Amino acid sequence: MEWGRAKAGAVRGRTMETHFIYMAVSSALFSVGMAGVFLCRHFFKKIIATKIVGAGVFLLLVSIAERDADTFADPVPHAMVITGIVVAVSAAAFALALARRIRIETSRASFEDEEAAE
Amino acid sequence: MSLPAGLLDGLLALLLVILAVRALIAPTLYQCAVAFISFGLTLSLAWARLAAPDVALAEAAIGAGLLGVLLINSLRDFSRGGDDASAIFGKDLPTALFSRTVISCGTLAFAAVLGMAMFHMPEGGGLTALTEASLPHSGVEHPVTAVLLNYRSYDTWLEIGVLVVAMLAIFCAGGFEGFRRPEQGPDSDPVIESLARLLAPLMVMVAGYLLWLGKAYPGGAFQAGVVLAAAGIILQLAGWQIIENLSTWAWKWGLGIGFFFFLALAVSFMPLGLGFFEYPEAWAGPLILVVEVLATLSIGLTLTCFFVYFNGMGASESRRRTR
Amino acid sequence: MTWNEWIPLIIVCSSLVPGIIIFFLHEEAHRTRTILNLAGALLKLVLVGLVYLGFRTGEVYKFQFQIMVDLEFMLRVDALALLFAGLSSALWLVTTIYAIGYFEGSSNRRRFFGFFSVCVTASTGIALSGNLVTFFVFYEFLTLATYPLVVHSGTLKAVEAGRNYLFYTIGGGTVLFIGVVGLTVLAGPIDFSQGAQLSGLLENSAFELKLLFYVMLVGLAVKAAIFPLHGWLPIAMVAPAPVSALLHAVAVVKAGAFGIIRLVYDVYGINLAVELNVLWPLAILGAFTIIYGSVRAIFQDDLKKRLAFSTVSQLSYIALGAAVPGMISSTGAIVHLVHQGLMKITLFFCAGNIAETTGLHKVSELNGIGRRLPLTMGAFTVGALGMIGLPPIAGFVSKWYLSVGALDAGQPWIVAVLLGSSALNAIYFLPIIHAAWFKQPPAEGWRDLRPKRRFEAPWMLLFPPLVTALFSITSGLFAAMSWSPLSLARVIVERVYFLQ
Amino acid sequence: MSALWQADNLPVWLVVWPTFGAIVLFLLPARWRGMTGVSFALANGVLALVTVFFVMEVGVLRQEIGGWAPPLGIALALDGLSALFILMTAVVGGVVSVYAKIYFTQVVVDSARSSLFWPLWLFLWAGLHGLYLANDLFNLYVVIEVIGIAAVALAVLSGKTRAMIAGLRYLIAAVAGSLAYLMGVALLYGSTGVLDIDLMAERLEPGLTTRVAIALMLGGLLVKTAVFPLHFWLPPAHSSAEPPVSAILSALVLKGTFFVILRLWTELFGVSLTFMAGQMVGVLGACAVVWGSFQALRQERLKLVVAHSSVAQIGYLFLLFPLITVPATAVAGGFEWAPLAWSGAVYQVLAHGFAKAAFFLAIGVLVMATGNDHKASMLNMVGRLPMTTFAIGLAGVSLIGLPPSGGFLAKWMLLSAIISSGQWWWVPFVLVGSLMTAGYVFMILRLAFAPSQHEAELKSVPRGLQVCALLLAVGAILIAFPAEWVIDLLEGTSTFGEVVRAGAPVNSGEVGP
Amino acid sequence: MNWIILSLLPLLLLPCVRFCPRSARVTALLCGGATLPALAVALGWNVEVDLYFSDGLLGVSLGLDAPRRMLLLLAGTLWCAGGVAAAGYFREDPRLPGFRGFFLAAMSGNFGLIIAQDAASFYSFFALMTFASYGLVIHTRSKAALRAGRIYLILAIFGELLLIAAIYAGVQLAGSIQLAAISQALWTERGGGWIYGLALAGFGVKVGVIPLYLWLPLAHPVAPAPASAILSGSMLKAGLLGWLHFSPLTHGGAGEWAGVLVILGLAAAFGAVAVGLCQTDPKTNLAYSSISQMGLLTAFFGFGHASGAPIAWILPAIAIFAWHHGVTKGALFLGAGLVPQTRGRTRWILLACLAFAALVLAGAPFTGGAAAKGALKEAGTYLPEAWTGVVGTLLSLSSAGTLLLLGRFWLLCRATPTGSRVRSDLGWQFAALGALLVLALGGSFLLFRRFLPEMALKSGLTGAFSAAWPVGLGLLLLCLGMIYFKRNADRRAPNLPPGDLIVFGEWAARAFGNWWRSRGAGIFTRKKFDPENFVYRLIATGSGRLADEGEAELGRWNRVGVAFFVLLFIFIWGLQ
Repeated sequence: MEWGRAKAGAVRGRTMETHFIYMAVSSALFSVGMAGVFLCRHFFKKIIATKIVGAGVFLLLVSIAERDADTFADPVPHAMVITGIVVAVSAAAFALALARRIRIETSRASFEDEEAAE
Repeated sequence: MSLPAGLLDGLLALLLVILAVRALIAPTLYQCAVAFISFGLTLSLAWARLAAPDVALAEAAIGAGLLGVLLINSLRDFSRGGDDASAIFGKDLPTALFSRTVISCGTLAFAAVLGMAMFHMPEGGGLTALTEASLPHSGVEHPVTAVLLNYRSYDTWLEIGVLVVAMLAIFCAGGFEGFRRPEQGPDSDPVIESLARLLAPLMVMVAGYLLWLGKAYPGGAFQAGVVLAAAGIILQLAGWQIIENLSTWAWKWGLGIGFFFFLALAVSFMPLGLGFFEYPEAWAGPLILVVEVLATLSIGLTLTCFFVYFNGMGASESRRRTR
Repeated sequence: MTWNEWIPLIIVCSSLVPGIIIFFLHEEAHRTRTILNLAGALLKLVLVGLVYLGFRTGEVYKFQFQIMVDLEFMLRVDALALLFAGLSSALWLVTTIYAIGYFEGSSNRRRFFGFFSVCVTASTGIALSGNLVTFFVFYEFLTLATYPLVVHSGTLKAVEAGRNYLFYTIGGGTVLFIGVVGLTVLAGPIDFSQGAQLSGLLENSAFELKLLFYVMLVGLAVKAAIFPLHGWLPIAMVAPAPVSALLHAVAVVKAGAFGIIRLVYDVYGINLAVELNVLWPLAILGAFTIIYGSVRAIFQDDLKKRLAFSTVSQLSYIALGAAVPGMISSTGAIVHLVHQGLMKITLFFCAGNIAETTGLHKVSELNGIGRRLPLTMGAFTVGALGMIGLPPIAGFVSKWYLSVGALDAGQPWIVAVLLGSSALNAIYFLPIIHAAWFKQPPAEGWRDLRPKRRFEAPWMLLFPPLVTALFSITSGLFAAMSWSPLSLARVIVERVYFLQ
Repeated sequence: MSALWQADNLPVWLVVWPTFGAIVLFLLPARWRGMTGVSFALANGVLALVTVFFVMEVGVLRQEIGGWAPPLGIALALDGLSALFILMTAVVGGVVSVYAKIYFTQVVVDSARSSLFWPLWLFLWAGLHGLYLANDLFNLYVVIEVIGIAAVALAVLSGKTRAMIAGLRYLIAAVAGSLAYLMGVALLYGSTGVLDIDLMAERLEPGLTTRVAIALMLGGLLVKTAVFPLHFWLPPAHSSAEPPVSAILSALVLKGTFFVILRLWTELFGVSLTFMAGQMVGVLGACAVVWGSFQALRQERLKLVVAHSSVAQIGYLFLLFPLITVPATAVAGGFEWAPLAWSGAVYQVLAHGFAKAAFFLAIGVLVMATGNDHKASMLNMVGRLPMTTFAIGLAGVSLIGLPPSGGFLAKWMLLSAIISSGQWWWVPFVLVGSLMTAGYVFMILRLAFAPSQHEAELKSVPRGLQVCALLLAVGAILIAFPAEWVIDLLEGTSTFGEVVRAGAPVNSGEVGP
Repeated sequence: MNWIILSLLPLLLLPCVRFCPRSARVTALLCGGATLPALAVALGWNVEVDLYFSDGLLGVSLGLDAPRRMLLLLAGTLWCAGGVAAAGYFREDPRLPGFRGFFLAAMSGNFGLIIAQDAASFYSFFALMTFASYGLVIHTRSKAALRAGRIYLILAIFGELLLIAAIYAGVQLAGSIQLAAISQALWTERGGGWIYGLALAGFGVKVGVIPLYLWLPLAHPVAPAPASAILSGSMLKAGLLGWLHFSPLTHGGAGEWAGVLVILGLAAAFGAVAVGLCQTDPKTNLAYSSISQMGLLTAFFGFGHASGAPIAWILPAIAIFAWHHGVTKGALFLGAGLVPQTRGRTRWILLACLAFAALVLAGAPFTGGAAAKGALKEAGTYLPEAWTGVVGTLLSLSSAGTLLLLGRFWLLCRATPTGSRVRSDLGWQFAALGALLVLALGGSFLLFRRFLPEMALKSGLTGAFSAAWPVGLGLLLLCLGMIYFKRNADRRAPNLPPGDLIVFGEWAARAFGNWWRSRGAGIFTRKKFDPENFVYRLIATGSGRLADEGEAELGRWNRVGVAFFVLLFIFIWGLQ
C-alpha cells in the first residue's frame, strides 16, 4: 500500500505536465490506429491497429487518473483500463483466430483479396 | 517538471508514436509483430511513468506478452509476407506522395483536434477521494483491487464473462469445440524443455505471489492469471500438451469456474437482503480472495487455451495439407 | 356493445372469415370452399340489406376501436357507405359464382378464393370506414389483397403486370398516407363529417389545406386511374376474367373513385372545396382522362385492353362529377359509381366468357360471335350500349345527371366532353356489336370448337353477366324508384348539401 | 428466499439468469445443450415478460450493484423504454430459440458447432439485457463488447468461409467502433469524474472536449449500428449467418446500439446538441433509408435483400433525432410531436424487430427447402411453401408500413411528428423509402407467384420452423393493436417520459433555423 | 287502368320474336297486329290520355294532344301497313326473326316517342327507334346496305348527340324534364336560342334537312320495302315532332332560326328534285322526293316562325301535310318494292296504283294531296302580306317538281325487270298498298273533319283549281323530257350517285384514313406506344450503375474510414 501511494504522490509532486505529454501521445495513437484500422489491408495489421487504438484510449484514461491523483492515482480508470485490456485482447485473439482460419481456408490475407476474388 | 523526467517522457512519447506507425507500415509482418511487441513494452514503461503499476503489469503480461505470442504464432500462416506501405499509400510515386500527404494531414488534423479536446478537458476531479473514503469497507487495501472486485465488480464479472465468450468465439472460428491432439509427437528441443521444467514451477509461484499481493499492492487476478498462462504456454511449447490431456470436464470447469463462482457469490447474499454483488463487510476480504484465486485459475487457463487452440488450428491445417 | 355496433364489423368479416378458412382448407376441398364462399357472399348481402332497412328508419350503425390517440378504427354506416357496400356485396356474389365457374378444374384455387375473399373484405371495409384512417387502412389492404389476384396466372406477363400494378398503387398509397397524416396533424383525427373539422382552419391554413387536398388527390387518383396515373390499369387486365371484372368494377378502381368522393364531400366538404377552389384541376384532369381513355381504347385490338381503357375513361366521369359543385352533378358522380360497376362487370364477364368458350381475345376475331354466344353477347351489347349512354341503360342516367349538373354549374364544356366521350365510346363499342351480330363468322376456327357439346358458356359463367346486365337495365329503367341507386345517390347528396 | 425475488432485484435477474444459463450450457456436454438451451431461453423470455409487466405496475426500477451508490458503484435502471426493448427481445428471442432448437437438432448435423450456439446466444441475450439496464458509461462499453464478440461468434457459426470473412469485417468494425466510444467515455470521465449517466448529465458542460467526446461516442455507435455510410459490414455479416442468427443479429443486436444512442442522446448529450446535430443524424438516417432500400432492390440473393433492408429500416429510426432536437424557440409554441416521434421510433424498433426476424427465419426455411437463397429459388413458392410465403408477405407488409401493421403505426407516428414539427424535408425520404421497400418485398413475392420452368424437388422442412416464422410475422402485424398500451408504458414509466411530457427540448441550440 | 301504355305493346312482344313460327300470318299478326292498340288510342278510343309513371327512368309521363294523336295515327297506320306487307315480303327470308325484332323495336320507339311527355323517355324512345332502324337498314347485309348503314349510323349518332345536348340544356334551363316545361323555358329564359339550334340540327338528321339528309338516299333503297316505307313515312315525321317540341311556335316566341330554316327548306325542296331526276333507282328517286317534300315542310315551318301566325292554324297544317306525305310515300315505297316481284297484268295494276299515288303526292285536285297543300296554303295566308303569294307560288312549283320527279320514278319502275325469283303471294303486300292508297286519297279529308273542320271546308272548295295547274305543268315537263330523250336516244340522263354529297365525304374519309394508316396511326398502333408507363419504365429499368459502384465504394475500408473521419469532424463542428 505504501509503495503505490508513495509512488503516486511522488509523481504528482514532480510533474504537472506529464499527463499532457501522454494525452498528446494518446491522441496520436488513437488517430494513427484508427487510420490504420481503415487503411491497412492485411488482417494482421488491422488487428494490430485496433490494439493501437486501444492503447491510445487506455493511455488517456491512465493520464486522467494521473491528473486526478490525490493520495494515489485515481483507481477507477486503472480498473477500467485493466478490464479494457482484457476485453481488447479477447477480441484481438478472436479476430486473429478468424484471420488465421480465413487464411488457411482461402489463402486470403485481406478484405481486398476477397473483393478481387469475387 | 524536471528536465530528465521530461526528457524521458518525451522520448517515450516519441518512441511510442514511431513504434505504432512502424507496426502498421513495416514491410514484413515479422517486423510489424516485433514493432508491436516493442510498442507494448514501451507502453508498459509509460504506464509506470503514469503511476499505474497495475496497468503496466497487465499490459506487459497480456497486451505485449500474450498477444505477442499469439501474433508470432500466427505468423506461420501469414508467412508469405504482408503488405508494406505501398498497399496503403499506392504504388506509383505521385499517388503515393499525394495519399501519404493527405492521410498524414488528415490523421494529424484529427489528432490535433483530439489533443485540443484533451488539453481543454475540465478537471472532473475523478473518484480518488471517494474510493479512498470507501476503501475501509471494501475488504481489500489496494484501491484498484477494491474497484475491480468490489465497487465495480459487476464490470469485472462481465469481463471474465467476455473471456468465456471469447473462448467460445474462438471455438466458433476454429470450427470445433475442444482441443485436438496433434498426431505427431511433440517436436520440442531439449533446451526449451529443460528451461520449461525450471521456469514453470517458478512462474506458478510468481502467480500465487502476485495474487496475494493484489490484496494490498499492485497485482491481482489478471496479472497472476497471465503469469499462469505464460507458464502454461511455455510448457505447451515444451511439448507438454497439458490442455489436450485434460478431460473435457476438467478444462470446461476450469474455464468456467471463475465466472461461475463470481456469479454464485454475487447472488448468494441476496436471500439475506443484500444486493447483487453485495457482500457482508466482514466477509468481503476472504470472499474476494477466493474469487481472485478462482478467477486467476480461469484466466490463466483461458489464455493458455487461446494459445493451445491457435496451435491446434495450425496443426489441423498442416494435417489437411498432408492429406 | 350492442348489435348495431357489431354489425358493421360482421359485414366486413363475413368475407374475411371465409377467406381465412379457405387458406387453411385443402386444395381439393372444392365443395366446402364453394359453400363457404357463397354463404359468406349471401350473408354479406343479407346483412347489407338489413342494415339498409334499418338505416332508412334512422338506426345508427357504428363500430369503434381506439388504437391510439388520434388513431381510431371506425366502421360506420351512412348512405354513401351503404351504396358502395351494397354494390360490393351484390357484385361479389355474382363474381363468386362466375369465378367458381371460371376456375373449374384449374389449379391453385385455394389461393385464388382466399385472396378473393380478402379483397372483398377490403372493398367492404373501404365502404364502411367511418374515418380517414380506417379508409386508408382498407385502401392499402386492398392493394395487397388484389396483388395475388393480378398475378394469379403466374405468367411472365402477369408477374410484370403485378409489378407495375404495385409500383403505381403502393406509390399512390404512400402519397395518400402523407396526405392522411398531414391532415390528421393539421386538424386531428378526420371523421367523415362533410368538412366540419376542416372548415375552421380555412382562415389560417388555407394553403396547407389546398396542398393536402392535392396530395391526397394524387394518392387516390392512382387507383381511380386518372391521367397520368392510370398506367397500371390497362396492363393489369392480364389478370383472370373474374379478377378483371372485380378490379374494374368494384374493387380497386372504385376504391379510388369512392375515395375521391369521400375526399371531396366528406373530408373537405363541398363548400370548403369550393371555397378553396381546389376542384378545377380535378375537373380538367378528369375531362382529359375521359377523352384520352376513349381515344386509346379505339386503337386496342385486344378486347380486354379495350375494355380497360374504357374503364379509364368511364371512371373519370365520377371524378369529373365530383369536381363539379352542385347537387345534380354530385348525384351523377355517385350514381355512376354504381352504374359503371354494373356495366363494366358485365362487359368483363362477357369478355371472359368469349375467351373461355372460344379462345378469342381480339376484337378483330369476333365476327359473328353473337350466333355462337347469343346470351353472352346480348349481355355484352347491353353493357356496351350502356357505356355509350343509351337509354334506358344505367349509363344514360349517369350521363344525364352529370351533364345537366355541369350545365347547372355553368360549365358547358363538360357536356361537350361527355358527348365527345359518348361518340368515342360508340366508335369503339359499336363495331364490336356490329361484328358480333351482323358479320359472317369465319369459315373455320371457333365455329367448330364446341367443347362438351355446349352451345353457350356454362351456366355459372352465363348467369352472372345476365344478372348484371339485367341490373344495368333495371337500374336505368327504374332509376326513379325509391330503391334504385339513383334515389340512394340523391339521399346522399341531400345529406352532403343540406345537413352540414 | 423472498428477498431473492423481490421487485428491486428483477433487473438483476434479467442479467443473471441468461448468464447462468450460458455458463451451465457451456459446462454441459454438447448433446444436452439443445433442450436445456431452449428451456433456459424460454424461461428467460418469461422472466423478461414478468419484469415488463412489473415495470408497468410500479414504474421505473433502479438497482445499485454491490451496495455502492453510483459515482463509485454501478447502477441499473429499468424504465419503460428498456422494458419495451426487453419485451421485444423476449418475444423475438423466444421464438428464435424455438426455431434454433428445431433448426440445430433437425437440420444441422454438426452438433459440435451448433451446440456452441446456445451458450453464445444466452450470453448475447444477457448482454442485451445488461445493455438495456445499464446506466453507466463504462458498463455500457463492457456489455457492448460482450454483445459484439458473441454476435460475431454467432455470425461465423456456420463455418462457411464467406461467413468468416464477413465476421472478421464485422468484428474489426465493431471493435473500432467501441473503442471510439470508449475514447469518448474517457474524455467525459476526465471532464466530470463520474461514469453514471445521470450524474454525468448533471455535471457535463459544453465545450470542445464534450463536443469531441460526443462525436466519438456517436461515431463509434453509428458504426456499430451500421448507419449509412458506415454500414459496410452489415450486409455480408447478416446474409452469411445461419438463419436464426441472422434473425437475432438484425432484429436484436442492431437495436442494442440504437438504444444506447437514444439513451445517451436524450439523457447525456443534451448540453451539446444543436439543431444541426439532430439534422446531421437525420440526414444519415434519411440517406440510409434511400440507399439501403435501393441496394435491397438490386440484390440477387434474398438474404442480401433483407440485410440491405435492415440498413434502410434502421435509417428510419434515426429520423427521430432531428425531430426531438429543436431549438428552444421553436418549442415555445408546443412540443406536442415529441411523444409521437418517440412512439414512432420505438414502434419502428418493435415492428422491424418482429418483421425482420420473421423474414430471416422464413428465408432460412426457403434455403433449407431449395438449397440456396437466390431470388429464383422463390419461384412458385406460394403453392409449395404457402406458410412461409405468407410469413414473408406479412413481414413485408409491416416493413413497407402498410396498414394494419406495426410498421404502419410506426410510419404513421413518425410522419405525423415530421409534419407537425414542420420538418417537411424528411417526408420525401419516408415516401421513397416506403416505395422502394414495397419494391423489394414484392420483388420477392411476385416470384413466389410465378411458375418455375424446372422445379427441383423441395427438401422437407420441419413444420415447426415455418410456424415460428409465421408467428413472428403475425406478431409484426398484431403489435399494431396494443399501441395505446405501448405508448402509455413509454410515456408513463419512462424517464424519457419526463422529457416528453415536460415539453423540454433536449438542447438550447443557437444554430437553429 | 290507363290504356295508353298499350301503345307500347310491340315492346312487350319483342321477346316473342325468337319463338314465333315463321309463317306469314304470324308476321302479319305480330308486326301488324302490334300496332292496333296504338291505333285505337290514337283514334280516341281511350279517353284518359295522361299517364304518370313515377318509378320509370327519371319519372315517365305519357300523354297525347292533338298533333301527337295525329302523328300516332300516322305512325300506327304506316307500321300496320308495313307489318302486313312484311308478312308477304319476307316469306322466305332467313333473317325474318331478326327483322321482326328490329321492326317491333323501332315501332315501339316510334310510338313511344310520340306519346312521351318527358324528355328522358322521349329521348329513350327516340334512340330506340334510331338504333333499331339500323337493323332494318342493313337487313340484306349487302355491301351497299352496310355502307348505307354505316353512314346512317354515323349521322344518327351525330344527331343523337346534338339532340341529347339540347335536351340536357333544356332540362337544365327548365329545371324540369317535362317537354312542355322545356319548350316554355326555351322561350322565356336566356340562351334558349342556341338550345333550339342544337335541337334543330339534332332532329334535322331525321327530317333530312340539308346537309344532314345524306343517309336518306342511301338507306331507303337498300332497306326492305316495308321498312323504307316506314322510314320515309313515319320516322322522318318523328324528327318533325321533335322540332315542334322545341319550337317557339307553341309559345308565340320568334326564332332566330327562321331564315335558316326557310333557305335550307327551299333548297331541299327544289334541289332534291333536280338531284332526284338524275337517279336510276326508283327507290332513290323516292328518297329524294321525300327530301324535297320535307324541305317544303321545313320551309313552311320556318315561315311559321317569322309570321307570328296563330299556332292553331300552322300546327294542323303541318300535321295534315305530314300525314298526307307519310301515307302516300309509304304506299309508293311499298309499290316500288313490289315492282320486281310482279309481271304482266299485275305489273300494270301496280303501275296504275303507283301513278295514282304519284298524283296524290303531287297534290292533284280532289285528292288528299290537294287538301294537304291547301292546308299549307291556307296557313300561309296568315303570313305577312308579301309572303302569302310567295308561299302559294312555291307550293305550286313544288307540286310540279314532285310530279316531274315521280314521273321519272314511274318510268323507272316500268323499266324495272322482273326479279328472277317471283314471289307468289303478293296478297299481303297489295292489301297494305291498297289500304294506304285509300287512306292517301281520303284520309286527309277525314282528318280535316276531325281536326280542322272549318279549314277543311275552305280548302276543299277553293283548292281544286289552284291544285290543278301545277300538276299539269309537271306532266307537261315530263312529256317534254320523255320526248327529248326519245329523240336523242344516245344521250343518257345525267347520272348522279345516290347520296350526292356523301361521295365527297366518303372520299375525304378515305383519304384521311389512308393518311392516318400511313402516318398518324403509327404512333398509336405501334407496339411500343405505351405512354402510360413512361415513368415506370424510367424507374424500373433505370441504370443501377450508380447503385452498384456506390455500394462497392462504400464497402472499401479506406472509403469507410474517410467517411468515418469526415463524420466525426462534421459532428464536432455541428455540436456546441
